[in-house]
Amino acid sequence: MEKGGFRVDPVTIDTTKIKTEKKEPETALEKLEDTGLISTLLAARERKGLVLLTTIDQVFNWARLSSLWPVTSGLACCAIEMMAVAMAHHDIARFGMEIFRASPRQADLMFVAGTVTKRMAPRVKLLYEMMAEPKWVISVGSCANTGGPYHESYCVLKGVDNIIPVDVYIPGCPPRPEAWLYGVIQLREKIKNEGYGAKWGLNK
Amino acid sequence: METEQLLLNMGPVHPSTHGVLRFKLRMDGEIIRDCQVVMGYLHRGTEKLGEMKTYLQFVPYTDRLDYIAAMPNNYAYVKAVEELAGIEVPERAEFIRVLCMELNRVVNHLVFLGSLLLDLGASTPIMYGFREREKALQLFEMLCGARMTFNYIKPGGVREDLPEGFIPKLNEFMKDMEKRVDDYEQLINGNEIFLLRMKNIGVISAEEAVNYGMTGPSLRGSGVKYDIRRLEPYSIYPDLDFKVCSYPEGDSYARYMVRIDEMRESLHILRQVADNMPPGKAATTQRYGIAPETGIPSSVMSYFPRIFTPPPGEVYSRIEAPKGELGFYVVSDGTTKPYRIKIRSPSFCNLVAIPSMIVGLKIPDLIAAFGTIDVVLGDVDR
Amino acid sequence: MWTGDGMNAYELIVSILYSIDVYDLLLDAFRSAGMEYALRVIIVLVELAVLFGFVLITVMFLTWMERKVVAMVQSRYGPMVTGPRGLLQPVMDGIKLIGKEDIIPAGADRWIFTLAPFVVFVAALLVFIPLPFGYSLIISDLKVGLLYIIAISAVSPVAILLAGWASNNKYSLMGAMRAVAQDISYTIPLALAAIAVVVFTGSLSTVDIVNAQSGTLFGIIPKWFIFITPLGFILFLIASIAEMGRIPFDFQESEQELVAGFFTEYSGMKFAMFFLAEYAHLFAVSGIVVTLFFGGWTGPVLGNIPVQITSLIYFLIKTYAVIFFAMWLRDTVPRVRIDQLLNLGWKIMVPLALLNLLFAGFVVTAGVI
Amino acid sequence: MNAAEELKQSFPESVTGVGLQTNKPLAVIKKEDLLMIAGKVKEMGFDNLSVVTGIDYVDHFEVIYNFFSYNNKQNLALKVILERENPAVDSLFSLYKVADWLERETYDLVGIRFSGHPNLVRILLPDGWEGHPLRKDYDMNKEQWVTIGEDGEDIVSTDGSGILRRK
Repeated sequence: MEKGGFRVDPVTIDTTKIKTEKKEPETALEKLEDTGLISTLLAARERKGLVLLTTIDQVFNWARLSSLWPVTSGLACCAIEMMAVAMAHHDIARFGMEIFRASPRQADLMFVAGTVTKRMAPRVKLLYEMMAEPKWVISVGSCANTGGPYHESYCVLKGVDNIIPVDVYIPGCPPRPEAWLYGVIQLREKIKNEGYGAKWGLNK
Repeated sequence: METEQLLLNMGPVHPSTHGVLRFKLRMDGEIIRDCQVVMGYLHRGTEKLGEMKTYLQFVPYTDRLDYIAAMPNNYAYVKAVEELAGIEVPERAEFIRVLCMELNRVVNHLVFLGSLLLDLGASTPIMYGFREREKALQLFEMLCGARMTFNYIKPGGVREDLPEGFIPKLNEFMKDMEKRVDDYEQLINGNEIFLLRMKNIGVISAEEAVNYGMTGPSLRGSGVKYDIRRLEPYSIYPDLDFKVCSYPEGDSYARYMVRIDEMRESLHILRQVADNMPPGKAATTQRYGIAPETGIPSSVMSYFPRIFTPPPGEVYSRIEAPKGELGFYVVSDGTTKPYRIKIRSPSFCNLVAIPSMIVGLKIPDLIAAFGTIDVVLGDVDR
Repeated sequence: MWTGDGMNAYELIVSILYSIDVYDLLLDAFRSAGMEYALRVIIVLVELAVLFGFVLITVMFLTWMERKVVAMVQSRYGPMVTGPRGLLQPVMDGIKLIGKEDIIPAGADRWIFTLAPFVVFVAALLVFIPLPFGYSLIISDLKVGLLYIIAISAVSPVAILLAGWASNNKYSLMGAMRAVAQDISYTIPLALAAIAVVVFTGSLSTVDIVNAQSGTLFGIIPKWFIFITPLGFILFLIASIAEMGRIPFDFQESEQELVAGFFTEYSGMKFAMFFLAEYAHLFAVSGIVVTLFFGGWTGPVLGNIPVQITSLIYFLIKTYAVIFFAMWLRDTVPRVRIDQLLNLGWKIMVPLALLNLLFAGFVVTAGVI
Repeated sequence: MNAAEELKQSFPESVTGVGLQTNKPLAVIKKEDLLMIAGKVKEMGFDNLSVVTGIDYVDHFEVIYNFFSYNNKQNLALKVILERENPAVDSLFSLYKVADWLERETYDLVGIRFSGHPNLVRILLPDGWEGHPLRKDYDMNKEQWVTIGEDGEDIVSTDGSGILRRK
């Protein structure tokens, strides 16, 4: 099968094998396993740290990922989409994120939404430094990621990661609200695997 | 009693400066004694980039000037280029362009309405405004696949013809929207607190407003019946029936009311355009300029060369964007790239008047007056 | 309908212990150890722990409720992902705030900066002491209960001023100044409107005020003070919303003007304290509105359910109705300007409150009620 | 007769040329007489100054003014030709207040000085930025970095170590 220069191998898929059987838990042990508690504890043990500390980690991580309060700092076009994400149609409040704090001290998350110009860059950095730990940064849109369409400009920073660390990049110009939500979900996944223990080198 | 004046920096990161504007305020307690506007935190060098791109490549950059209402930006630039190169545009394309622009005017005023009320402390109207905006954006998505930065209007026409089922959806939107505008008026205009905050705040007289170079709804709020769509008609506006809304008071409330009325007028225009949409091509089929042999296969823009060279010359062309007079000054030297592009943005010129409007008032008044000027920072800093 | 003296919560606990034959045993045990006072202390501590737990849970619920009510008004869902219908959201917010870095900005006055949130929080808690949650569900029936409430409410602006001044931030300072100006101009109409009620009851005790509202007026409508002095109620409601610092009167934090007002510089747990205090205050003030004007915990007797429980339920229903009104108001109206608010307070509300007082005096001397 | 020709009749010596800016009347005038002619233009009813901009033609500069009259619905463009070295022209601030920012912007990006302007400082770029970007000889490869100094003012330097993460 030659098509457009690529050779596509015919693959036969046995559909009968795909079906996996989900057994109803019967015994008490199976029921316990079904809740996922055991696997969680085992995973915690595998991290070779204190079980207690990792459990606290998990509680804190859960709390943190559930209440990410963004700081109100729109820079350019993407900020309008940030508003759209917060509005009724896409409703970021479902993730508990509708509390946009105007003061960076009380925020956990910064959306770098828009073009970071050379003149704005030290302000963005200052804003990031003013936020209280733990804090995360999502870089939104081509401009914040790499400079985007303004890459050749004389006064645009070529990527916000030149000045502050970034956790998640969302591409797009500007990204659709669905892409924002996907980015937020990626950040939540990322926070799940963080922790005090990990940070202090206790359960590495 | 001896008091000390407080120097307050509002911005560049502040909830109600609509982006990255900065006010340097000298405060006497709560009263503003002196106001200095500092901008440029979003200066992206668009004009310089215009000199480095071809005529067609610059169209997406215009989207990112006034990103709330990008269609008029597209059109203003394209109009300048068309005037420069003498390009004829089919009638259907002009209808589609006007349709897009008026729809975008509605969207712009919805965002204005929401963010103004949010600045005043009411958090709900913005939700309602964005609810309707989302419906309009779905229409734009049908047209060109983008929500905010369209890149839809191109020299010689529009990129794609109207998709199937667009007009019925538009009619549905308009039917819904006409009721909503009444709703907003009921919800907001009768509110005593809103009136207290808006009336007699940020007053500017007609002569001053003209002298400060204010244009668009902000100027019409001062009683000057000035609308480029009527004074210097372009596209199909001469054939359309609409009235120029203006209020004589010159305060924040008048500027707000002008926009509410304009939403109705835009819907009225939309209805006329949708009903009388002529058949035909949505883009010109003639070839313009001298297209150099580049070897680039033309796929989407088959009717129009990707690279073309308008004759040397200069042009200033203005349109009535939702925020005021948007003009492009384009100089061609006969090559494939513009020699110079100057953007006369409405937000920039409207903002000049702000310090004179708010000296002697308080911070909440600054926010109310600034909100009614309806500024987008991408447009101010370019 | 109940009249006459109820017990306070201490006596209620004692009587419950007594009715299950435990109190005598305990008393004997402590007496033989020579520590009779220790039992009293333990009971008081239990009482306070219950109150604190109640306030904490209420506050958490209120934050959730606020977000849900906002969402409802704005035609969206609100928190949904964390817990069923987002019920765990406030718990998560709390845990997260505990784990946040606690920043003391450079140039801030360390001690005052740290002290202020505690003062605000404690003041918000103290208001609950003479608040009658139900029949005999009151920590202490102070003879000057109403005066005590008004006095304690006046403490929090002082703490706000401390917070604003110590932050070394211009926005904080302006927020604090606004809070003080606002409070001074609003405590007066608040107190005057409350005094009109006192004129009717002849007592500052909250229990007496509630008892005075039992019974009916003309045999149909309940004898609540809202029906007797509607003007007083409106004044008190406006003044108490100003006192709570909620939209349309939230100048102390007004986000669009002063970023976050007096707590701009606060982070982590200290910020959480302000947050808690704000909602505790919301509940307390709503409770006071109910006590003064909606007949407190009074309501029809239901069969043989203990009156303590029904009265608590009535009180909570009424209080949540007032809270819902405050939240609804917050989502509906814009913010007024600070000088307009002060004008309203001094030039309109104080004269009206005095007029209302005159009316109350007239009614009482004429013996209408 | 369009407005530019009218102007030519009144000031035959100051107006050196009359033409068209595609579809708008254009008058080329001597730079010394700008203020006088602008005064006349304002008297003629042109109450809106739309654009002030400068163009770098490598060997000389041109400054363009676009006027519009609300009452007569007329357009008029003025053009002033300046020499390449130290281009300077009179400010129109006394006539049109909008010229304040428009001229500041032209000064900032093109580098044309407006004498008589009350506050001729950079507006879009920070103070201390080297070069005027819309000139054709502006060096696009030169990186300039901004840091914050006292009181939130900008400090421009070519050394990015104060702000960049990776050196």
